[in-house]
Amino acid sequence: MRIAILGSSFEPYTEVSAHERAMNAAGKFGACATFIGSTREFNLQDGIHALTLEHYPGMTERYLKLIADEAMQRWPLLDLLILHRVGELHPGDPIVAVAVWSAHRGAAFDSCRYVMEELKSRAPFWKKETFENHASWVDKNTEAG
Amino acid sequence: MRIAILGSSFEPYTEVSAHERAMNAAGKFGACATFIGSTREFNLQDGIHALTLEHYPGMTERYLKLIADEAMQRWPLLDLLILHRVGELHPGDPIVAVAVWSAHRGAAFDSCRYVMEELKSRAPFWKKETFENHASWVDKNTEAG
Amino acid sequence: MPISVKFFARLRETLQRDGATLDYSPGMTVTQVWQQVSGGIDMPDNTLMAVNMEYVTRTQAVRDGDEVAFFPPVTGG
Amino acid sequence: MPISVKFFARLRETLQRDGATLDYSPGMTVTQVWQQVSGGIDMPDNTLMAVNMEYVTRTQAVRDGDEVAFFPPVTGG
Repeated sequence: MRIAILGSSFEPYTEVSAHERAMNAAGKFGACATFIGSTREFNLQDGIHALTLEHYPGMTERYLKLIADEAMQRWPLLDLLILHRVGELHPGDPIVAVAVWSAHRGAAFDSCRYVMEELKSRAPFWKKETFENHASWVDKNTEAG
Repeated sequence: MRIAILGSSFEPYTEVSAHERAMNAAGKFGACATFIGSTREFNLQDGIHALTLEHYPGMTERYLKLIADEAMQRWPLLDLLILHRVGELHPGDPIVAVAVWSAHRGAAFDSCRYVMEELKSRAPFWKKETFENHASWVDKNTEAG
Repeated sequence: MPISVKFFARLRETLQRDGATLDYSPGMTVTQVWQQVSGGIDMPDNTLMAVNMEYVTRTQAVRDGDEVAFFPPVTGG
Repeated sequence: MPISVKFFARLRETLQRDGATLDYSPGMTVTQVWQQVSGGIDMPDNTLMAVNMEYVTRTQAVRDGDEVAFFPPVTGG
Protein backbone atom coordinates (compact mmCIF):
# COMPACT_ATOMS: atom_id res chain seq x y z
CA MET A 1 0.00 0.00 0.00
CA ARG A 2 1.27 3.45 -0.87
CA ILE A 3 -0.25 6.72 0.32
CA ALA A 4 1.52 9.95 -0.51
CA ILE A 5 0.87 13.67 -0.44
CA LEU A 6 2.85 15.29 -3.22
CA GLY A 7 4.07 18.87 -3.32
CA SER A 8 4.83 18.92 -7.02
CA SER A 9 3.38 17.73 -10.31
CA PHE A 10 3.10 13.99 -10.95
CA GLU A 11 2.24 11.76 -13.89
CA PRO A 12 -0.50 9.45 -12.54
CA TYR A 13 -0.23 6.61 -15.06
CA THR A 14 3.53 6.40 -14.58
CA GLU A 15 2.96 6.13 -10.83
CA VAL A 16 0.20 3.51 -11.12
CA SER A 17 2.27 1.49 -13.55
CA ALA A 18 5.40 1.69 -11.36
CA HIS A 19 3.43 0.67 -8.28
CA GLU A 20 1.92 -2.29 -10.13
CA ARG A 21 5.37 -3.51 -11.21
CA ALA A 22 6.70 -3.09 -7.67
CA MET A 23 3.79 -5.18 -6.34
CA ASN A 24 5.29 -8.07 -8.27
CA ALA A 25 1.88 -9.74 -8.31
CA ALA A 26 1.28 -10.29 -12.04
CA GLY A 27 -1.20 -13.15 -12.44
CA LYS A 28 -2.67 -12.62 -8.94
CA PHE A 29 -5.00 -9.76 -9.85
CA GLY A 30 -7.56 -9.73 -12.63
CA ALA A 31 -8.77 -6.19 -12.10
CA CYS A 32 -7.33 -2.75 -11.52
CA ALA A 33 -9.69 0.21 -11.20
CA THR A 34 -8.18 3.67 -11.27
CA PHE A 35 -9.56 7.14 -10.74
CA ILE A 36 -7.62 10.26 -11.68
CA GLY A 37 -8.98 13.67 -10.70
CA SER A 38 -7.56 16.65 -12.59
CA THR A 39 -7.74 20.42 -12.34
CA ARG A 40 -10.47 21.87 -14.55
CA GLU A 41 -10.39 25.38 -16.00
CA PHE A 42 -14.00 25.73 -14.78
CA ASN A 43 -16.01 24.83 -11.68
CA LEU A 44 -19.00 26.95 -10.70
CA GLN A 45 -17.32 29.72 -12.75
CA ASP A 46 -15.18 29.65 -15.88
CA GLY A 47 -11.66 31.01 -16.09
CA ILE A 48 -9.80 29.24 -13.29
CA HIS A 49 -6.13 30.20 -13.55
CA ALA A 50 -4.85 28.22 -10.61
CA LEU A 51 -5.99 25.99 -7.79
CA THR A 52 -4.28 26.02 -4.40
CA LEU A 53 -4.59 22.88 -2.31
CA GLU A 54 -4.12 23.28 1.44
CA HIS A 55 -4.05 20.34 3.84
CA TYR A 56 -3.64 19.53 7.52
CA PRO A 57 -0.26 17.77 7.69
CA GLY A 58 -0.52 14.67 9.84
CA MET A 59 -4.29 14.47 9.96
CA THR A 60 -4.55 14.13 6.18
CA GLU A 61 -2.14 11.18 6.09
CA ARG A 62 -3.94 9.66 9.06
CA TYR A 63 -7.35 9.78 7.37
CA LEU A 64 -6.08 8.57 4.01
CA LYS A 65 -4.58 5.58 5.81
CA LEU A 66 -7.82 5.01 7.72
CA ILE A 67 -9.88 5.07 4.50
CA ALA A 68 -7.41 2.76 2.75
CA ASP A 69 -7.55 0.32 5.69
CA GLU A 70 -11.36 0.39 5.62
CA ALA A 71 -11.31 -0.47 1.90
CA MET A 72 -8.81 -3.29 2.42
CA GLN A 73 -10.99 -4.74 5.18
CA ARG A 74 -14.25 -4.41 3.30
CA TRP A 75 -13.13 -5.86 -0.05
CA PRO A 76 -10.62 -8.58 -0.99
CA LEU A 77 -7.97 -6.23 -2.39
CA LEU A 78 -4.39 -7.08 -3.23
CA ASP A 79 -3.13 -3.53 -3.03
CA LEU A 80 -4.11 0.11 -3.06
CA LEU A 81 -2.46 3.38 -4.09
CA ILE A 82 -3.54 6.90 -3.12
CA LEU A 83 -1.66 9.99 -4.32
CA HIS A 84 -2.86 13.54 -3.68
CA ARG A 85 -1.36 16.89 -4.65
CA VAL A 86 -1.02 19.93 -2.44
CA GLY A 87 0.29 23.39 -3.34
CA GLU A 88 -0.41 25.38 -6.50
CA LEU A 89 -1.93 23.54 -9.46
CA HIS A 90 -2.95 24.68 -12.93
CA PRO A 91 -5.68 23.48 -15.31
CA GLY A 92 -4.82 19.99 -16.54
CA ASP A 93 -2.66 19.12 -13.51
CA PRO A 94 -3.59 15.86 -11.78
CA ILE A 95 -4.94 16.35 -8.24
CA VAL A 96 -5.61 12.82 -7.08
CA ALA A 97 -4.94 9.25 -8.19
CA VAL A 98 -6.55 6.21 -6.61
CA ALA A 99 -5.79 2.72 -7.88
CA VAL A 100 -6.95 -0.61 -6.45
CA TRP A 101 -6.01 -4.14 -7.45
CA SER A 102 -8.25 -7.16 -6.88
CA ALA A 103 -8.92 -10.62 -8.26
CA HIS A 104 -12.34 -9.51 -9.55
CA ARG A 105 -13.81 -6.38 -11.08
CA GLY A 106 -16.70 -5.85 -8.63
CA ALA A 107 -14.36 -5.33 -5.68
CA ALA A 108 -12.06 -3.13 -7.75
CA PHE A 109 -14.83 -0.80 -8.98
CA ASP A 110 -16.62 -0.59 -5.62
CA SER A 111 -13.52 -0.01 -3.51
CA CYS A 112 -12.06 2.60 -5.88
CA ARG A 113 -15.27 4.59 -5.69
CA TYR A 114 -15.47 4.12 -1.92
CA VAL A 115 -11.98 5.51 -1.43
CA MET A 116 -12.74 8.54 -3.62
CA GLU A 117 -16.03 9.37 -1.89
CA GLU A 118 -14.54 8.96 1.59
CA LEU A 119 -11.47 10.97 0.64
CA LYS A 120 -13.70 13.79 -0.61
CA SER A 121 -15.81 13.85 2.54
CA ARG A 122 -13.21 13.11 5.26
CA ALA A 123 -9.63 13.89 4.21
CA PRO A 124 -8.70 17.43 5.31
CA PHE A 125 -7.83 19.15 2.04
CA TRP A 126 -9.16 22.54 0.92
CA LYS A 127 -9.24 24.09 -2.54
CA LYS A 128 -8.94 27.75 -3.37
CA GLU A 129 -9.60 28.85 -6.94
CA THR A 130 -7.72 31.79 -8.45
CA PHE A 131 -9.41 33.67 -11.31
CA GLU A 132 -8.02 36.59 -13.28
CA ASN A 133 -8.90 39.20 -10.68
CA HIS A 134 -9.89 37.35 -7.54
CA ALA A 135 -9.54 34.15 -5.58
CA SER A 136 -12.12 32.21 -3.59
CA TRP A 137 -12.36 29.11 -1.45
CA VAL A 138 -14.40 26.18 -2.75
CA ASP A 139 -17.19 25.83 -0.20
CA LYS A 140 -18.11 22.22 -0.80
CA ASN A 141 -17.48 19.31 -3.10
CA THR A 142 -19.96 18.21 -5.73
CA GLU A 143 -22.18 15.29 -4.81
CA ALA A 144 -21.18 11.78 -5.81
CA GLY A 145 -23.93 11.51 -8.46
CA MET B 1 -12.92 7.83 -29.29
CA ARG B 2 -10.61 4.89 -29.86
CA ILE B 3 -11.68 1.25 -30.02
CA ALA B 4 -9.10 -1.35 -30.92
CA ILE B 5 -8.70 -5.10 -30.90
CA LEU B 6 -5.04 -5.91 -30.39
CA GLY B 7 -3.26 -9.06 -31.50
CA SER B 8 -0.20 -8.56 -29.34
CA SER B 9 0.74 -7.44 -25.84
CA PHE B 10 0.07 -3.82 -24.81
CA GLU B 11 0.94 -1.60 -21.87
CA PRO B 12 -2.44 -0.18 -20.77
CA TYR B 13 -1.22 2.88 -18.84
CA THR B 14 1.00 3.95 -21.73
CA GLU B 15 -2.03 3.69 -24.04
CA VAL B 16 -4.36 5.59 -21.70
CA SER B 17 -1.77 8.28 -21.15
CA ALA B 18 -1.04 8.64 -24.89
CA HIS B 19 -4.75 8.84 -25.68
CA GLU B 20 -5.24 11.50 -23.02
CA ARG B 21 -2.43 13.63 -24.46
CA ALA B 22 -3.82 13.20 -27.98
CA MET B 23 -7.26 14.39 -26.76
CA ASN B 24 -5.60 17.74 -26.10
CA ALA B 25 -8.34 18.52 -23.59
CA ALA B 26 -6.34 19.27 -20.43
CA GLY B 27 -8.47 21.46 -18.16
CA LYS B 28 -11.75 20.27 -19.75
CA PHE B 29 -12.03 17.01 -17.79
CA GLY B 30 -11.90 16.65 -14.02
CA ALA B 31 -12.25 12.88 -13.94
CA CYS B 32 -10.82 9.84 -15.67
CA ALA B 33 -11.94 6.38 -14.59
CA THR B 34 -10.01 3.41 -15.90
CA PHE B 35 -10.47 -0.32 -15.68
CA ILE B 36 -7.73 -2.77 -16.62
CA GLY B 37 -8.50 -6.48 -16.75
CA SER B 38 -5.53 -8.84 -16.64
CA THR B 39 -4.91 -12.55 -17.07
CA ARG B 40 -4.94 -14.39 -13.75
CA GLU B 41 -3.05 -17.61 -13.09
CA PHE B 42 -6.27 -18.95 -11.55
CA ASN B 43 -9.99 -18.87 -12.35
CA LEU B 44 -12.20 -21.76 -11.25
CA GLN B 45 -8.98 -23.81 -11.16
CA ASP B 46 -5.40 -22.90 -10.33
CA GLY B 47 -2.48 -23.34 -12.70
CA ILE B 48 -3.54 -21.46 -15.83
CA HIS B 49 -0.59 -21.47 -18.24
CA ALA B 50 -2.19 -19.54 -21.05
CA LEU B 51 -5.45 -17.93 -22.11
CA THR B 52 -6.55 -17.89 -25.72
CA LEU B 53 -8.95 -15.15 -26.72
CA GLU B 54 -11.08 -15.77 -29.80
CA HIS B 55 -13.38 -13.15 -31.30
CA TYR B 56 -15.80 -12.62 -34.18
CA PRO B 57 -14.02 -10.11 -36.42
CA GLY B 58 -16.40 -7.39 -37.52
CA MET B 59 -19.15 -8.14 -35.01
CA THR B 60 -16.83 -7.50 -32.06
CA GLU B 61 -15.84 -4.07 -33.35
CA ARG B 62 -19.48 -3.32 -34.14
CA TYR B 63 -20.64 -4.11 -30.60
CA LEU B 64 -17.77 -2.31 -28.89
CA LYS B 65 -18.68 0.78 -30.93
CA LEU B 66 -22.37 0.36 -30.06
CA ILE B 67 -21.58 0.09 -26.32
CA ALA B 68 -19.25 3.11 -26.52
CA ASP B 69 -21.93 5.15 -28.30
CA GLU B 70 -24.50 4.17 -25.67
CA ALA B 71 -22.14 5.37 -22.92
CA MET B 72 -21.46 8.65 -24.74
CA GLN B 73 -25.21 9.26 -25.11
CA ARG B 74 -26.08 8.32 -21.56
CA TRP B 75 -23.37 10.31 -19.75
CA PRO B 76 -21.66 13.63 -20.51
CA LEU B 77 -18.31 12.16 -21.51
CA LEU B 78 -15.47 13.92 -23.27
CA ASP B 79 -13.88 10.78 -24.61
CA LEU B 80 -13.64 7.03 -24.28
CA LEU B 81 -11.02 4.38 -24.99
CA ILE B 82 -11.56 0.62 -25.30
CA LEU B 83 -8.70 -1.79 -26.00
CA HIS B 84 -9.09 -5.57 -25.99
CA ARG B 85 -6.59 -8.34 -26.64
CA VAL B 86 -7.12 -11.41 -28.78
CA GLY B 87 -4.75 -14.34 -29.36
CA GLU B 88 -2.61 -16.11 -26.78
CA LEU B 89 -2.09 -14.42 -23.41
CA HIS B 90 -0.16 -15.43 -20.30
CA PRO B 91 -0.71 -14.70 -16.59
CA GLY B 92 -0.13 -11.01 -15.96
CA ASP B 93 -0.92 -9.93 -19.53
CA PRO B 94 -3.53 -7.18 -19.83
CA ILE B 95 -6.75 -8.33 -21.54
CA VAL B 96 -8.86 -5.19 -21.60
CA ALA B 97 -8.50 -1.48 -20.90
CA VAL B 98 -11.45 0.90 -20.65
CA ALA B 99 -10.91 4.59 -19.90
CA VAL B 100 -13.49 7.38 -19.82
CA TRP B 101 -13.01 11.10 -19.38
CA SER B 102 -15.68 13.42 -17.99
CA ALA B 103 -16.03 16.74 -16.19
CA HIS B 104 -17.25 14.96 -13.04
CA ARG B 105 -16.46 11.73 -11.22
CA GLY B 106 -20.00 10.28 -11.08
CA ALA B 107 -20.28 10.07 -14.87
CA ALA B 108 -16.74 8.70 -15.16
CA PHE B 109 -17.25 5.90 -12.60
CA ASP B 110 -20.72 4.94 -13.84
CA SER B 111 -19.88 4.91 -17.53
CA CYS B 112 -16.62 2.98 -17.07
CA ARG B 113 -18.48 0.27 -15.22
CA TYR B 114 -21.32 0.28 -17.77
CA VAL B 115 -18.89 -0.25 -20.64
CA MET B 116 -17.18 -3.13 -18.83
CA GLU B 117 -20.43 -4.91 -17.93
CA GLU B 118 -21.88 -4.49 -21.43
CA LEU B 119 -18.61 -5.61 -23.02
CA LYS B 120 -18.62 -8.73 -20.88
CA SER B 121 -22.21 -9.60 -21.73
CA ARG B 122 -22.44 -8.54 -25.39
CA ALA B 123 -19.07 -8.32 -27.15
CA PRO B 124 -18.31 -11.62 -28.93
CA PHE B 125 -15.06 -12.75 -27.32
CA TRP B 126 -14.39 -16.23 -25.94
CA LYS B 127 -11.72 -17.39 -23.52
CA LYS B 128 -10.05 -20.78 -23.49
CA GLU B 129 -7.81 -21.65 -20.55
CA THR B 130 -4.78 -23.89 -21.01
CA PHE B 131 -3.54 -25.84 -17.99
CA GLU B 132 -0.53 -28.13 -17.80
CA ASN B 133 -2.28 -31.13 -19.33
CA HIS B 134 -5.55 -29.89 -20.76
CA ALA B 135 -7.41 -26.90 -22.10
CA SER B 136 -11.02 -25.84 -21.59
CA TRP B 137 -13.38 -23.11 -22.68
CA VAL B 138 -14.62 -20.66 -20.06
CA ASP B 139 -18.38 -21.25 -19.98
CA LYS B 140 -19.49 -17.94 -18.56
CA ASN B 141 -18.20 -14.73 -17.06
CA THR B 142 -18.39 -14.02 -13.35
CA GLU B 143 -21.27 -11.84 -12.22
CA ALA B 144 -20.75 -8.11 -11.84
CA GLY B 145 -20.91 -8.21 -8.01
CA MET C 1 -25.79 -15.63 -53.32
CA PRO C 2 -25.65 -18.34 -50.63
CA ILE C 3 -26.09 -17.88 -46.90
CA SER C 4 -22.78 -17.88 -45.08
CA VAL C 5 -22.68 -19.58 -41.66
CA LYS C 6 -20.04 -19.17 -38.95
CA PHE C 7 -19.32 -21.05 -35.74
CA PHE C 8 -17.12 -19.86 -32.89
CA ALA C 9 -15.32 -21.16 -29.83
CA ARG C 10 -16.67 -24.36 -28.23
CA LEU C 11 -19.36 -24.66 -30.90
CA ARG C 12 -16.72 -24.54 -33.64
CA GLU C 13 -14.90 -27.39 -31.92
CA THR C 14 -18.07 -29.43 -31.32
CA LEU C 15 -19.15 -29.15 -34.95
CA GLN C 16 -15.56 -29.53 -36.15
CA ARG C 17 -15.97 -26.73 -38.65
CA ASP C 18 -15.68 -22.98 -38.53
CA GLY C 19 -18.39 -22.31 -41.05
CA ALA C 20 -20.49 -23.45 -43.96
CA THR C 21 -22.52 -22.10 -46.83
CA LEU C 22 -26.02 -23.10 -47.83
CA ASP C 23 -28.56 -22.08 -50.43
CA TYR C 24 -31.34 -19.78 -49.37
CA SER C 25 -34.91 -20.95 -49.51
CA PRO C 26 -37.89 -18.63 -48.87
CA GLY C 27 -39.15 -18.42 -45.29
CA MET C 28 -35.95 -19.83 -43.82
CA THR C 29 -35.29 -19.05 -40.12
CA VAL C 30 -32.10 -19.10 -38.08
CA THR C 31 -33.19 -22.39 -36.50
CA GLN C 32 -33.58 -23.94 -39.95
CA VAL C 33 -30.13 -22.72 -40.92
CA TRP C 34 -28.72 -24.55 -37.87
CA GLN C 35 -30.60 -27.74 -38.75
CA GLN C 36 -29.18 -27.77 -42.26
CA VAL C 37 -25.54 -27.24 -41.30
CA SER C 38 -25.14 -28.86 -37.87
CA GLY C 39 -25.01 -32.50 -39.01
CA GLY C 40 -27.82 -33.57 -36.70
CA ILE C 41 -26.37 -32.06 -33.53
CA ASP C 42 -28.92 -30.31 -31.31
CA MET C 43 -28.34 -26.63 -30.71
CA PRO C 44 -27.15 -26.14 -27.10
CA ASP C 45 -29.69 -24.17 -25.05
CA ASN C 46 -27.33 -21.32 -24.31
CA THR C 47 -26.33 -20.77 -27.95
CA LEU C 48 -26.26 -17.15 -29.09
CA MET C 49 -26.91 -16.26 -32.70
CA ALA C 50 -26.40 -13.29 -34.96
CA VAL C 51 -27.53 -12.34 -38.45
CA ASN C 52 -25.23 -9.90 -40.23
CA MET C 53 -23.39 -9.32 -36.96
CA GLU C 54 -26.46 -8.40 -34.96
CA TYR C 55 -27.94 -10.55 -32.15
CA VAL C 56 -31.22 -12.26 -33.11
CA THR C 57 -33.50 -14.94 -31.70
CA ARG C 58 -34.02 -18.45 -33.09
CA THR C 59 -37.15 -17.53 -35.02
CA GLN C 60 -35.52 -14.68 -36.94
CA ALA C 61 -36.08 -14.99 -40.70
CA VAL C 62 -32.96 -14.89 -42.84
CA ARG C 63 -32.55 -13.40 -46.29
CA ASP C 64 -30.48 -14.49 -49.24
CA GLY C 65 -26.84 -13.56 -48.78
CA ASP C 66 -27.05 -13.13 -44.99
CA GLU C 67 -24.20 -14.04 -42.67
CA VAL C 68 -25.53 -16.22 -39.83
CA ALA C 69 -23.35 -16.96 -36.79
CA PHE C 70 -23.75 -19.37 -33.85
CA PHE C 71 -21.67 -19.17 -30.68
CA PRO C 72 -21.62 -19.91 -26.95
CA PRO C 73 -22.12 -17.25 -24.23
CA VAL C 74 -19.44 -14.60 -24.58
CA THR C 75 -16.60 -14.47 -22.05
CA GLY C 76 -14.49 -11.43 -22.91
CA GLY C 77 -13.18 -8.62 -20.72
CA MET D 1 1.80 21.86 28.49
CA PRO D 2 -0.59 24.24 26.72
CA ILE D 3 -3.34 23.33 24.25
CA SER D 4 -2.29 23.96 20.68
CA VAL D 5 -4.97 25.29 18.31
CA LYS D 6 -4.89 25.27 14.51
CA PHE D 7 -7.04 26.95 11.87
CA PHE D 8 -7.18 26.05 8.19
CA ALA D 9 -8.35 27.46 4.87
CA ARG D 10 -11.14 30.06 4.95
CA LEU D 11 -11.24 29.97 8.75
CA ARG D 12 -7.53 30.76 8.93
CA GLU D 13 -8.14 33.77 6.70
CA THR D 14 -11.24 34.91 8.64
CA LEU D 15 -9.43 34.74 11.96
CA GLN D 16 -6.21 36.08 10.42
CA ARG D 17 -4.13 33.54 12.26
CA ASP D 18 -3.10 29.96 11.61
CA GLY D 19 -3.08 28.92 15.23
CA ALA D 20 -2.84 29.78 18.87
CA THR D 21 -1.95 28.25 22.20
CA LEU D 22 -3.91 28.48 25.40
CA ASP D 23 -3.65 27.13 28.91
CA TYR D 24 -5.72 24.13 29.80
CA SER D 25 -8.39 24.40 32.47
CA PRO D 26 -10.31 21.39 33.80
CA GLY D 27 -13.60 20.54 32.05
CA MET D 28 -12.73 22.51 28.94
CA THR D 29 -14.60 21.57 25.73
CA VAL D 30 -13.79 22.21 22.07
CA THR D 31 -16.42 24.97 22.01
CA GLN D 32 -14.71 26.69 24.93
CA VAL D 33 -11.39 26.46 23.16
CA TRP D 34 -12.93 28.25 20.18
CA GLN D 35 -14.41 30.96 22.39
CA GLN D 36 -11.05 31.69 23.98
CA VAL D 37 -9.05 31.95 20.75
CA SER D 38 -11.51 33.29 18.14
CA GLY D 39 -11.52 36.93 19.24
CA GLY D 40 -15.30 37.09 19.59
CA ILE D 41 -16.09 35.67 16.14
CA ASP D 42 -18.95 33.13 16.10
CA MET D 43 -18.07 29.65 14.92
CA PRO D 44 -19.59 29.13 11.43
CA ASP D 45 -22.25 26.41 11.49
CA ASN D 46 -20.42 24.17 9.03
CA THR D 47 -17.13 24.22 10.97
CA LEU D 48 -15.42 20.87 11.39
CA MET D 49 -13.18 20.19 14.37
CA ALA D 50 -10.58 17.68 15.37
CA VAL D 51 -8.75 16.80 18.56
CA ASN D 52 -5.36 15.19 18.06
CA MET D 53 -6.19 14.77 14.35
CA GLU D 54 -9.45 12.93 14.92
CA TYR D 55 -12.89 14.38 14.12
CA VAL D 56 -14.92 15.32 17.20
CA THR D 57 -18.11 17.23 17.99
CA ARG D 58 -18.36 20.63 19.70
CA THR D 59 -18.98 19.17 23.15
CA GLN D 60 -15.85 17.01 23.14
CA ALA D 61 -13.75 17.51 26.28
CA VAL D 62 -10.11 18.39 25.73
CA ARG D 63 -7.11 17.37 27.79
CA ASP D 64 -3.95 19.22 28.61
CA GLY D 65 -1.51 19.17 25.70
CA ASP D 66 -4.16 18.34 23.06
CA GLU D 67 -4.00 19.68 19.53
CA VAL D 68 -7.37 21.19 18.59
CA ALA D 69 -8.12 22.13 14.97
CA PHE D 70 -10.98 24.07 13.34
CA PHE D 71 -11.65 24.08 9.62
CA PRO D 72 -14.35 24.44 6.95
CA PRO D 73 -15.89 21.48 5.04
CA VAL D 74 -13.15 19.61 3.21
CA THR D 75 -12.89 19.91 -0.57
CA GLY D 76 -10.11 17.60 -1.69
CA GLY D 77 -10.02 15.02 -4.44
